[in-house]
Amino acid sequence: MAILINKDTRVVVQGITGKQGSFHTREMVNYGTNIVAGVTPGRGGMEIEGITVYDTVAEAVEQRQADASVIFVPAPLAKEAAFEAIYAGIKTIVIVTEHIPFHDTLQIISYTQKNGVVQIGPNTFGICSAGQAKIGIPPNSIFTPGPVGVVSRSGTLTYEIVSNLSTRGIGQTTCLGLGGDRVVGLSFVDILKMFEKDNETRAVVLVGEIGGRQEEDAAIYIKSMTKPVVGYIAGKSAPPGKRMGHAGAIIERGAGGFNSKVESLKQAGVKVAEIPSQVADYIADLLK
Amino acid sequence: MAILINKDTRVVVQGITGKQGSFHTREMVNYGTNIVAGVTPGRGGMEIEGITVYDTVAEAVEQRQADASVIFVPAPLAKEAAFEAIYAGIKTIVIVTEHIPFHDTLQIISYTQKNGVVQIGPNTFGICSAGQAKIGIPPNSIFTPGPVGVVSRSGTLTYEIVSNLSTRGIGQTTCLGLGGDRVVGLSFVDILKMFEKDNETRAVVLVGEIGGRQEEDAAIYIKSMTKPVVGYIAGKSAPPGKRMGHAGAIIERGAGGFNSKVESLKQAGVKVAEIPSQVADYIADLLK
Amino acid sequence: MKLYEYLAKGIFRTEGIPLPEGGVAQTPEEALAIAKDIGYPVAIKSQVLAGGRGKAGGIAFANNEMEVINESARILGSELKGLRVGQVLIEEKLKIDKEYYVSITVDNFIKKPIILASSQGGVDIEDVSEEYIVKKVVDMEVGVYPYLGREIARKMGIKGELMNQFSSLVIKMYDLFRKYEAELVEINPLVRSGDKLIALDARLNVDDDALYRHQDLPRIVEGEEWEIKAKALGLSYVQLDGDIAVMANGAGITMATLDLLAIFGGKPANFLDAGGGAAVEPMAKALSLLNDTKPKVIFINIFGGITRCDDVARAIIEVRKSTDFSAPLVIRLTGTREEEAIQLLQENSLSAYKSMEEAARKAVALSKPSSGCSGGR
Amino acid sequence: MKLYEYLAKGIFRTEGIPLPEGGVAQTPEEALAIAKDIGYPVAIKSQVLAGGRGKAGGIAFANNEMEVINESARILGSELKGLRVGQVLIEEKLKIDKEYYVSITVDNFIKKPIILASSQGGVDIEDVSEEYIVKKVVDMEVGVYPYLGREIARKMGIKGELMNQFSSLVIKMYDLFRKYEAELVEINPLVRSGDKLIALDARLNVDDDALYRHQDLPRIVEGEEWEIKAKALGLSYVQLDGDIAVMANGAGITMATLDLLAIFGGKPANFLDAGGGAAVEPMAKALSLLNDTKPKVIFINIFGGITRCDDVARAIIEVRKSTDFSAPLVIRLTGTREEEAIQLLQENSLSAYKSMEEAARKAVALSKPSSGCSGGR
Repeated sequence: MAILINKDTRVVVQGITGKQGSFHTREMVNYGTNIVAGVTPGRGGMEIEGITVYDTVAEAVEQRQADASVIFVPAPLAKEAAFEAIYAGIKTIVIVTEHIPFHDTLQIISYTQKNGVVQIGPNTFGICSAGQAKIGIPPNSIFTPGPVGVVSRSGTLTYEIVSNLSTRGIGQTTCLGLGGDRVVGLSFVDILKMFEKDNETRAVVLVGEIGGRQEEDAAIYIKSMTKPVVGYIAGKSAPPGKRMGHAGAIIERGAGGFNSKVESLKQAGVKVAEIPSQVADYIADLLK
Repeated sequence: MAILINKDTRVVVQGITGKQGSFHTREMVNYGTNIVAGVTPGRGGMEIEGITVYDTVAEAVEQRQADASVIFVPAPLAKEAAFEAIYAGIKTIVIVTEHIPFHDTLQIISYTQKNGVVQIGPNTFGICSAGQAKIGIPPNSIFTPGPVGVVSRSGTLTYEIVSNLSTRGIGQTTCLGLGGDRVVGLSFVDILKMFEKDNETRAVVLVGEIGGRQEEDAAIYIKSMTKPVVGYIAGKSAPPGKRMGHAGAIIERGAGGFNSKVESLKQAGVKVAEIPSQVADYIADLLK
Repeated sequence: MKLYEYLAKGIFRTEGIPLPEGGVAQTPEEALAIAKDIGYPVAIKSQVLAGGRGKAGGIAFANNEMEVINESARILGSELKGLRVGQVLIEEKLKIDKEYYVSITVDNFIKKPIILASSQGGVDIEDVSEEYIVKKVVDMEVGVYPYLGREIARKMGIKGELMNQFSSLVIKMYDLFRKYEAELVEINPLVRSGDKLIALDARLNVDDDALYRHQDLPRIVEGEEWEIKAKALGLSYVQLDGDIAVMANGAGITMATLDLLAIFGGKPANFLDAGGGAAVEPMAKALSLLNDTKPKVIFINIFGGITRCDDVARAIIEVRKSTDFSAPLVIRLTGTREEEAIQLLQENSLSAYKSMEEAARKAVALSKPSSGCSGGR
Repeated sequence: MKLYEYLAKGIFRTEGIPLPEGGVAQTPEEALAIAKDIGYPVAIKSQVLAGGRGKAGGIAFANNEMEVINESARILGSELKGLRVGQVLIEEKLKIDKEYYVSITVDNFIKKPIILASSQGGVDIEDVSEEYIVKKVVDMEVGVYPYLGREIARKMGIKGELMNQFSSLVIKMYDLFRKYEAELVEINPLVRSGDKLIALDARLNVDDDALYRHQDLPRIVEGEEWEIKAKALGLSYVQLDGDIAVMANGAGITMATLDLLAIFGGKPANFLDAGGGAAVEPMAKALSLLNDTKPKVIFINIFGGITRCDDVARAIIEVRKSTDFSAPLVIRLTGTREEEAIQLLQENSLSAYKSMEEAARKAVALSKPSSGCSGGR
C-alpha cells in the first residue's frame, strides 16, 4: 500500500524549466512517477522531458487532474509557489527548495494546515513509495520494495541507511524526509501514525538528529504502536551551542540533546543504532 | 426556548464605560439580561451599574464565564473589540456600533467565520428573547413573550412591527436585527433555520428592504420550511440608484429591487404585508 | 465617495499602474497646453461622476489645436446626465488592439473581496454574458499573489508576457483596494495597445466610513443642493420629487414611511433619516432644513427607542421659535417618553398621532390641493 | 544573524520603543564624550554577541569622568567569553523599580510565533519557574492587537497606564519581528523606571535566509577564523577541537560521520557540510580550506545522490594539482557515478572506500601517533 503517494499519484512539477526541476523530472519519470504536468509562469505550452508545461497550477489541475506537487522554484519564490498549489486544490506538496526564509515557511505551514494539505518539507529530499513513485530528489537506485517504512530529518544520511537496507535485501514501503529546516510541515508522529495504519509496513526506521523535541514526542507515540521501530540519532559528538548545518541542529542548554532523544526512544522500546549500518542489522533481526 | 440567547446567557459589555455602553447596560439589566461583566481597557476594577469592569475580555471570561458580548465601542475601535472577543472565546457577538469601516467589517466576518462565532451586526439593534434577555438597544417595552420569531434588517421599523404585535397580544420568541450595513455576520437564512428548529416559535416575521439578494435567498429556504412566514419589504417607492441611509439600501439596475423580493417571497408562500400594521393582521390570522 | 477619473488615475499612477499620458484642464487654454505636450491625436474626457460618458457626448477626440479648443469648450460647462462639467482630462489617444474589463469589489453574499474580469471590456459589465466573466474570490488573510492574476489572465485568454503584465496590474489594484479601503477599484476598458496593457479609464470608490483614515484624499461632494446641505449636517438625505417632506428615525422606517405615503396617494419630497439616537440639536437642524425645502406638508414619524419622544418635541418647539413653518406639520410620536412629549406639544398648541398610518393619511390629505387646513390633529 | 545590542537598539528606537539615552564608543575618549552628553551615572556595556555579560564583567557603571575612562578602557579590547570587545555602549543608568522579560520567537512545535513574558526579568529566562512565564501564540494571519498585549500585561501583574505602555511595546516588537523576519526579538530586562517601561537590553536575531531582503541591515560576521572563511565560501562549517578534518555531503551524514569517528576513538577537527548537490569548484574550495587548517587526516565521506562521485573525484584531483595535501586523505565514495570516480582516482594514484565505517576506522587509525602510513587504501 505505502503511505501518502503511490503509482496513481498525479504529480505536477513547479519550476520544471529550471536546472534542478528538469533534471529531477527526468529522474522521477525514470523511476515511474506519474508526472502529469509542469508549471513555469509564462512558459505555458512548452514541453520538458515529454511533460507539458502550464502557466498556472490551476491549469495543470484542470487539464491534467494533478493532485500532488513538487516545488523546485528558488527560495524567494517558494512561498508563492506553495500558495498557488494550495489555491489550486493540490492535496500533497513536497517542497524541495532549501533556504526558504523562515517567516515564509511559517506562512506556508499556516496555510497548508488551514486547508488540510499535506506539506512535506521545505528542504526535504522528498518521498518515495518504493517501486511505485518518487517525488523529490533521492537517487532512484537505493530503493527496493519491501516491508519497512523510513522517516527521517536528513537527506544523505537516509540514503546511506536505505541503501544499507536494500543491499541486505530489506525493502521499503515508503521513505520520507520531513525536511531539514527548523520548522517543517510534518512531524515524526504524523508519519509514524501513517505507517502504523499501513498494512504493508511491518517495521519502521526513524532517523533523527539533535535539536528540537520531535524525537521525544515520537517516543511518546511509539509506546502505543504495534509495529517495531528502529532508530538512529545523529549528533552524538556535536558540541552544545553550535549549529551543524540544519537550522534544526542546534543544541541549546541540553534540551533536544542526543542523550535525551536516545533515552526517550529506548524507553519507548525503540532499538537505537549507534552507527548507521546497525540500523539494517536491527531491522533484519526484527523481520526474521 | 427562543434562539441564540436566553436568561442564562452570560453577557460582557465591551465599551461599558461610554455613554451608550452605560445607558444600555442599565436597560439590559432592567430587562433581566444576565450582564456579568464590562470591559474597558485601563478601567479594570471600576463598577458601572453594579457591573464589574475588566481590562480585557479574556479576564471577563476567566472571572465571570462570559459567553456572549455586546460591542458599543466607537467605530475605529470596533474591529479590535470584535477580535478581542473572539480571541477570548466568546461565542456570540452583537456589534451595535455603526459606521464601522467596511474593510474592518470584512475582516471581522472572516475571523468570526473561521472561529465558528455567531456575529450579529454591525449596525444592529441586537437581539431580544422576549421575557428572558435582551442584548442590544431596542426599547424594553415593546416585547412580549409568545410564539413569533422576528428577523429584520432595520431597527426602528422592527420596533414598529413588534410593537404592533405586542399591542395585539401576539408575543415573540426572539427578535433579531441582522444589521443595516452592506455586509453583516448573519443572513435571513441563518436565522430562519434556527426559528424552524425552535420548538416555541410557531410563525416567523421577516422584515426586509431593498438592496442585496438576501430576501431572495430567504425565499428559496422558506419553501422548505414547515412554519408560516409573514414578510414586509421597505423601499417600494425608492427611486433606483439612490442610497437610502443603509449602505445596503442601494438599488442598482433592478437587482435587489422591491418587486423581485416581494415576488420571490410570495412564490415561497410568504404573506407579504403592504403596510407595516398588516404584519400583525396576517400573523393573527395564521395563529388563529 | 467616488473619485473623479483624473484623481483616481493620479492614485493609480503612484501605484505604478500603466496609464495614458495626460493632464486635467479647467479651460480650453489649459486643455490646449496639455495637448501640445502630449502630441496629437488626444482624447478629451469630461470629469463627472457618471458612467456612459461616451454615449452621452462627454468624450471627444481632437487631431489639432482647433479641435482641442472647440471640443473642450463644448464639453466644459456643459451638463452631462444632470451634472455640470467643470474639468476635462486631456490624454493621448491610444491605438486600441483589444479592450478588457477588470475590477475589485466585495461580494456581499460571500462577504469577501472579489475580482471580476472579462475579455469583453469597454462596455457595461452587466451587459456582458456570464460566460465571459471571470470571478475570483480573495481571502483577505492571504491576499493576491501573482498566480491569481495569471489564473485570471489565462481564463481571459491573455498569454505570455501580457499575462505577467496583467498579473502585476491585479496585484496593484488589490493593493489600492486595501490601502484606500475601496468599495470599488475598476478599469474599464483596460486596453492592449501593441504589447502593453494600459488603463484607459479608472474608478476608485472609497468607503465613506473609512474616510477619516484617509486624510490625503480630497473630499468629493456629490448630489443635489439639499443633499449637500444635509450631508454637511451629517444627515442621511435623499432628494425626491414630491411635496411631502419626511423625517423619520432609522433608514428602514423612513423608507416604510415613504412607501406608506405613496400607497395612500401622496408624493414624498425626500428621504431624511434622523438616525437612531439623535439629540435635540441635530433634529432641530434637520427640521429647519426640511422647512427650507418649502414642501407642502412636513411629516415627522418617530418611534421612540433610543430617540426620546420628548427630545423630538423639544426640537420641533425650538425650530418653531426661530422660524415660521412654511407648511403644515404632521407629527407622529410613540415610544420612549411619549407622554412627556405629548404634554410638551400641547403646551405649545401642537398635537401628535400615535398611529403611523393615521398620520400618513393626514399628511397625504394635507398635500392635496382640495385641503387647505393647517397642521396638527 | 545576531545584531549587536547597540544596532538592535538603533532599530528599536526607529520603531518607537522607549530606550535609555546612549551612544556607542570604540575608545575611552569617545565613551567620555557620550557620558558627558548624557550625564552621570552611566552604564558601560561591552558589545559582544553573548549573553550573561554582567556576570562576566562586561558591564560596568561610572559616576564620573575618571571611572568612565578607566572602565571603558578596561572593557574595550578585553576578551569576554572568547570574544574581543571592540565597542562599548554608554547609556544613562536608570533607576530600576522592577525588571520584566519579554520576547517574540517561534515555537517550533506549534509552528507559530510565540510571545514569552515574565514578571521575573533580568535573569536567564530558562531559570524562571514556568508559573511566572506568560506564553501567547500569535496567529500570523491575525497579528498582534493591543488586547493581546493587555492580556499579557494582566497576567504579568502590570496594570493601569503601564498596561497600555506594555501593550504598545509588544505590538512594536511584533512589527519588528515581522519586518525584519526575526528569529528572536527580546528585551531582557524590560524595566519599570518610575512610571515608564524602558528596554534596558535589546536583542534582534534575523533569519540568515531572509537577509537578502534586508539590504539595510549591516552584515555581522561571527565565529572563529576558519568558520568565517568557510562562510565566505558559502559553506556550512563548524570548528571543533580534534585533528581529523571532515567533509561530507548533507548535515545529517556529516554529523553521523563525526559521531562515527568519535565512537572509533578519533577526534574530528570540524564539521563541513558540502551540501546536497555541490559542483566540482565549490567542493575543491572546501577541500583546500580543510587542507589549510592543517589537520592530521582529511576524511571525505560522500554518498552520491545529486552529488556525483566523479565530480568529487575531480575536485580532489584538481586540488592535488595546485596544492600539496599536508595530511593523508581518506576517501569514501559511493552512489551516483561511483565507478567513474574510482577510475579517475586510480588514474591519479588514489583510492576510495565503499563503506563509511571502514573508511572511518582508517581515518582514526591514521590520526593516532603510532600510525605513520600515507593516505589511500
